[in-house]
Amino acid sequence: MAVRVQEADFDIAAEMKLLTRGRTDIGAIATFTGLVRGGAEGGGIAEMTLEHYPGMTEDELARVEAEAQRRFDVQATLIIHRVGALKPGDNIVLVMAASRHRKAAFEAAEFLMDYLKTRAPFWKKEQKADGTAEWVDARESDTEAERRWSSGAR
Amino acid sequence: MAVRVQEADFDIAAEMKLLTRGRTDIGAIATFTGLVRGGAEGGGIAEMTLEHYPGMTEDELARVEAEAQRRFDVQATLIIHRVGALKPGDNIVLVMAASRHRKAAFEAAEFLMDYLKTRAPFWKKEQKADGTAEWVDARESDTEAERRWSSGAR
Amino acid sequence: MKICYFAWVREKVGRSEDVLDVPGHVVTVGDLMQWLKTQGAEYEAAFAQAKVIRAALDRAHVKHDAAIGSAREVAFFPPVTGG
Amino acid sequence: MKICYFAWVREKVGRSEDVLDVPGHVVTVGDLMQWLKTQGAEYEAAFAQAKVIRAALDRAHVKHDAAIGSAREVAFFPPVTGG
Repeated sequence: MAVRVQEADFDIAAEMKLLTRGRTDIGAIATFTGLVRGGAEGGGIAEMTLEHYPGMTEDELARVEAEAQRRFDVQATLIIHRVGALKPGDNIVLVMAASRHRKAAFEAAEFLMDYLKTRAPFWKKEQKADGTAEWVDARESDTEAERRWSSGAR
Repeated sequence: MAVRVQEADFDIAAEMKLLTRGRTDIGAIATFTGLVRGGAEGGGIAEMTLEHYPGMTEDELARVEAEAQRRFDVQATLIIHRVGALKPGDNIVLVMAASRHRKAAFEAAEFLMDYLKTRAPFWKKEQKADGTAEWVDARESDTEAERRWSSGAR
Repeated sequence: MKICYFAWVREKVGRSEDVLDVPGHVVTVGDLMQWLKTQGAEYEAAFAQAKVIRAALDRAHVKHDAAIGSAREVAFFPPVTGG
Repeated sequence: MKICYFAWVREKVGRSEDVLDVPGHVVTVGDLMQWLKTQGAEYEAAFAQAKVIRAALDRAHVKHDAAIGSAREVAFFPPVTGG
């Protein structure tokens, strides 16, 4: 159970070791890593800046994590989200869910991402190779992805 | 697109770097790591031995991976499975799926695990703390998990 | 009352926060956006599409009809795009 | 014909592979298991619950009614438990 917002990069192997250290009750760890994509040729992305709402971000991520712990049979979870200036190929976010079995681990990791995407106060701005800059629009598919967790569809 | 069967441990961070090196078209990586669980008190597990069918294992994993590539919009996948003697807490398997978007990455990783669990010729034998040893029974839930990919339920 | 702005709301307003005395007829978060629109061209531009703007009271998401009550910090921002 | 055994099938047979001359009436994988059961107590024990045993021909999964044909390698093993 940990939530971090940081400019620095993260090491997924080190985080996983921390999460499992000294315990042998974990049989399954599902993770998700989000990375900056370079975008299409020409309109390619030179840099991405991640802004957030300090204080609310940590509160919201902790709420999301607590909700995952309540819903799924998970022993440990982790959310790390970077802020600041990032380049194509850089890590943005890491989510990790550890459980006895793989189904709960996968479901919890997906849930964490779906909720984070619609609730955690982060905003991406893309600086294009041609010098223009644009705030990334929210995707309707993210709202739909979140909604399935309340519709009883799964 | 890579499949490895090995006695040595793996480093998930190093594998992820290899998978993404030099490319900026990957936005999402879902992974699954399976670990040896210690089991309940008393009946605890001292060691686990993983046997496999050399030759067929690699063929079957390659088939599973090719099927995932055909079904999902993934740019890269990886399966590493360990064999030999393992202790509680040790890594057994690593599955990785990289895509532009998170939905395909998660689905491909789950698919790889579900198929691997029912098709790849590995067998686990548990050495208990009390000196007895037992072959692990196949779980019906694994067969069900595989079946959902052909039933059109998703 | 402290009012915070993020992303393009912040850029349009031209600053990241205000401390303002808000008139008594401003009861809900939606009322506050309507009142801000009358406070200058930059606010008018920022809140022109008030419907798409999200709000938080004391760092928790709320809808536009939420009463501000005794909240100490109101925030306005576009739909979030992290992850 | 090369016949391979894995996991508890291997342990019960007492070796990991055989090279055997199989009589002509053995056509399918199921036939082969029935014939093996007549080849000694260790085979009888290994194939007592033939229904739960899985098979592969030349390293690909097959059902018990699959014809062995010109396969060079037949394998018998319990349901897999990797992952």
